[in-house]
Amino acid sequence: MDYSKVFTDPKSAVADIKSNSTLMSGGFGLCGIPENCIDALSEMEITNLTVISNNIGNSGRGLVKLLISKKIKKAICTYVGGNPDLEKQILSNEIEVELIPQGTFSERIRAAGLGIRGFYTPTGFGTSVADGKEIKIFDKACLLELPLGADFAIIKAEKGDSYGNLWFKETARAFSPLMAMAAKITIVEVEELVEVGEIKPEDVHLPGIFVQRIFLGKNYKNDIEFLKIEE
Amino acid sequence: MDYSKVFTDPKSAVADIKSNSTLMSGGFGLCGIPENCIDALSEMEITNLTVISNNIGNSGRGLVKLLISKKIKKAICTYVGGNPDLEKQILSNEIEVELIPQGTFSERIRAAGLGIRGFYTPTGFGTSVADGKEIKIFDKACLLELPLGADFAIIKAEKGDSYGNLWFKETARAFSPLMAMAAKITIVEVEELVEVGEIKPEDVHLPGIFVQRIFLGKNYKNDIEFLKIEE
Amino acid sequence: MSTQNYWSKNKMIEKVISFFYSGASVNLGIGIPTLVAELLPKELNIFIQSENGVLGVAGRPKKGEESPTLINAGKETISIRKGASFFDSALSFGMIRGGHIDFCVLGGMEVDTNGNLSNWMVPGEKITGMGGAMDLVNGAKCVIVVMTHFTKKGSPKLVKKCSLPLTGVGVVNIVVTDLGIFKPENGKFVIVELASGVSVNELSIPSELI
Amino acid sequence: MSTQNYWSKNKMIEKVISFFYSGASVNLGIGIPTLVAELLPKELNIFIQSENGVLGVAGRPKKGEESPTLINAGKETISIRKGASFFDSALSFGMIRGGHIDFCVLGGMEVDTNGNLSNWMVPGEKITGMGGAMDLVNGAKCVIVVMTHFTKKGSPKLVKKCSLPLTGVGVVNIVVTDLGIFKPENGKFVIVELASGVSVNELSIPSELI
Repeated sequence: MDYSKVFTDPKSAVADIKSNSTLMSGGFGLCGIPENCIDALSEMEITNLTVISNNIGNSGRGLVKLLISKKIKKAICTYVGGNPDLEKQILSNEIEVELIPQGTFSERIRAAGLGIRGFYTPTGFGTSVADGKEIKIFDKACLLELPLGADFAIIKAEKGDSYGNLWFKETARAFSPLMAMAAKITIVEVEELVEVGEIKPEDVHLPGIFVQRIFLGKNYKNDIEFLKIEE
Repeated sequence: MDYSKVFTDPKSAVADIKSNSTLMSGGFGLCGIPENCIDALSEMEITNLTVISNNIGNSGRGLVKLLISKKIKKAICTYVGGNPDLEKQILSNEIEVELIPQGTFSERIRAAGLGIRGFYTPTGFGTSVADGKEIKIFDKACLLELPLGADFAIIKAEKGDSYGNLWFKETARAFSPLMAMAAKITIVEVEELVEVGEIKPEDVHLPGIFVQRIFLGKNYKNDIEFLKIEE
Repeated sequence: MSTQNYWSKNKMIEKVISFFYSGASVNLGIGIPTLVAELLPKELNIFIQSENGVLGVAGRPKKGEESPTLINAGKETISIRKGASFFDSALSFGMIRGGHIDFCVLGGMEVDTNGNLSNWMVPGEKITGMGGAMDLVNGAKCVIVVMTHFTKKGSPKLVKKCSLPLTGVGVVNIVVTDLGIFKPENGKFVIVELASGVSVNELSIPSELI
Repeated sequence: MSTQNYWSKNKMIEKVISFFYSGASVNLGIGIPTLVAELLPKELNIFIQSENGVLGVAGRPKKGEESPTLINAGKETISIRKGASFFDSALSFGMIRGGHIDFCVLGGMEVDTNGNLSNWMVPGEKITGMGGAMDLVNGAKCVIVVMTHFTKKGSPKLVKKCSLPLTGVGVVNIVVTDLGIFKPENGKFVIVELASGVSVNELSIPSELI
C-alpha cells in the first residue's frame, strides 16, 4: 500500500475545511501567500472561519477574497493597515480582529507546533497587550504567552517533494514553516513539485513530517505590494 | 575601518577565555566537536570552567582533554555514558555534573539565545528533574524551565564565511547553532572558510549575526565513535 | 522454566514493527530498538527520526560509505533514505515534544501498571544520563518499550510500581518483552499476545495485576 | 516660528546613522527609517535586518531585478548585500528579542521623559496593528526614534507622559527630530544636539522637562 501526500488540485486538497474551522494562512503581506488554496476556499460555501495570518490580504488581494465573501468571523493577525475591505467589516462589526505583536505571534505558533505549553516574553509589558495576562518578573517583567495552533494551515513554498519536504525562496518563508508545525492538517502548494531527494537534506527548510498534503500550484500572480526601484 | 571576525589560529581565538568562565561546546558525542578550540584550551592555564555540552567527550577524546587537565569544575550535559575519565572524577568529587533532559537542554539554550525568559514543558514531570521547579497545569502538568546561556561558545561548522554565516554537514548541526545564539562570544572553527556570499542566502544554517570569531580549522580527526557497517 | 519458547531479539523487533502503519514516523532508542532500522520492511515507507537531528534514517552504511558526521543518537554510523532531512536539536526535540513522532521505541528497566517507566538510572550504579528519553516518552504519540521480560537476576520488569528513578509518568502504551506484548491500563497489564508456548504463570506477574 | 533651520528628512537620517558603528546590525521600521538603507555609507559594513526574515538588506533593486519574494517589512521590494541570509519569523524575532540587533530605528507619535513610546495606535482612528514594533523596542540594544518634532496640529511629540496607547515602557534611548537629538533620562529630555539656528524655546518642551 503506497502512501502519498500529493493531491492533484487545490479544490480536493482543501475540500474538508469546514465552517467554524481555525485556519492559518502563510505569507507576509502578499509575499508567499497560498493563492491557489485561497481561490479554492473562496468558492466554497463555508462561514465563520477564524483566520490566523500576519495580514488579512491587502487592497482587494489575498485573504481579502475570503473577507469579501464573508467567510471570516475572526482574524488573528499583527498588522491590518492598507486594507479598506477589512476596515469596513471592522466598522460594521461583521468581523472581530485580535492583534498580536509579531514576535509573540511567531513564537506562539512555533510553541503550538513544538509542544511548548507557554513562554515568557517582555514584549507587550505595560501595554494593552498585557491585559489579562499573567506577569512574572525575570530580568524584565514578562507576559505569559500561550500556544496558537489551528485545525488547518494553507501555505506556499517554492519547492516541495511528495513527502512534503519544503524549500522557500527569499523572504517568502516568514510564518509558513511555523504554521505547518502548528496545524493539525497542513496543505502546501508549491511553484515546483520536485523528486524526493532533490532538496539537499541539509537545506530542507521544513521537514515533510509537518506536511499532510501537497500539490503543484498554478497561475501565480505573485503580486508586488510596493514596487521600489533604485533611482 | 574594516571589520573582520576572522582569526588566524585557534590560540588567538580562545585567548581571552578565563578561569571560572561558562563555556558551551558544540557537537553530539564526537560528531561535530570543535577539535581545534578544545586543543587550544587544553594548553591554557585555566581552571574552574563550567562546561555546557551534550557529552563531555568520550573514551579519552573531545572534552575529555579538558577533564584530564582538571579544567572543568562543573559539567552541564544530557548523557555521560562511556566516559571512564568523567566517572573517576565524579566518584572522587572533583567534578559536579548536572544532567538535563536533551530536549529541555536544547530549548533552554535556544531560549537564552532568543530572549525567551522561561517556558513550560511536560518533560521531566514526576521525575527527579522536576525537583524544586515551578509546576503549572496545561493539558499536561509542565515544568517551568529557564534559559541556559554562557560566556563563550566554541563550535564547529563545515563551511563559514568572514561574516560568520555557517553551514553544517549532516548530523553535525545538533546544538551548535543554538549555542552560537546563547553565548556572549561565539568562536567558530570551520573545515572550509568560504567567500562571503558563497553559502546561498536561503541555505545559511546560522546567520553570521550570532558569530563573533571564526577561523579555518586544521588536522581534523573526525573520530567515529561506533562504526557500524551493513553486513 | 525453559526459555526455548521465548522470542528472539529479532522476533521482538518484528512484533514492535507490527504496530507501525504506512507513512509513520518512528524514533528509536539506543540499543535493541536500533534493530528496527535494519529489519523494517521497505514497503512500509516509515521515516525514522534520530533525535540528534535527522529524519529518514535507513540503516547501516555500506563499507567505505560511512561518514563521521552521519550518526544516530547512539553515535553509530548510519545511512539515510531519499527524502531525509537534517536539522538542529531544538527543532528535533520540538518535533518530538510537539507530537509529530508517531512511535517511539525504547528500552526499559521497569514498567509499571500505571504506564510509568524507569530506564535511565540505577541508584548506586554508573551515571549515564537521561539523554532524550524523558522528552521522547512525553512527546511521542505511542511509546513502545521493548525489553527482556526478566532482569539478569530473574525478577520481572513488569511491576506494580516502579522502584527505580522514573523517566516518565503514565507514558508507556505498549510493552514488548521476549514473553509477550502487554498494555498497562487502569492499574493492570492487559495481555495482548503471548509467545507461543508461554503460559501466564511464566510471566511472574502477580495475578491481581493481569 | 520659521522652519527654515529644521533638518530635512535626509539630514535626520544622517544623524541617526551617526550613532552606528562598523559591523553593527540595524532594524528599520516602516516609513522614514527605511531611508537609512539608502543613505548608509558602505564602508560602515552595517547589516540591516528586516523582521520578515532577512539579514543584509542593501536598498532598492535595480529596474528589472525586483523580486516579488524579496521584500522588507514595509512590503517594499529590496535588494540584498553579499553575506545576506533568509530565515523564518521565529528566528527573526528571536534575533530581535534575544538582543542581537544593535540598533532599531522606528517612527513615533509620542515619546515621554521615561522613555515610553507610543507609535502604533490612535484611539478612534484607523486600526493598523503593532506589527513587530513592540518586539523591536523591547529587544534591540539601542532604540532610536526618528520623527518630526511637531504633530500636524503643531503640538510637540516629546511629552511628559504619553497619552496614546503605549508600544513599550522605558524603551527609547535616542530621539532624532527635525529640531534636534534628545535622550529621555531620569524624567527629562537631555538635549544632545540642536539643529543649527534652533533655540531651546522653539522645542516647545516645558522647561522643567529639559
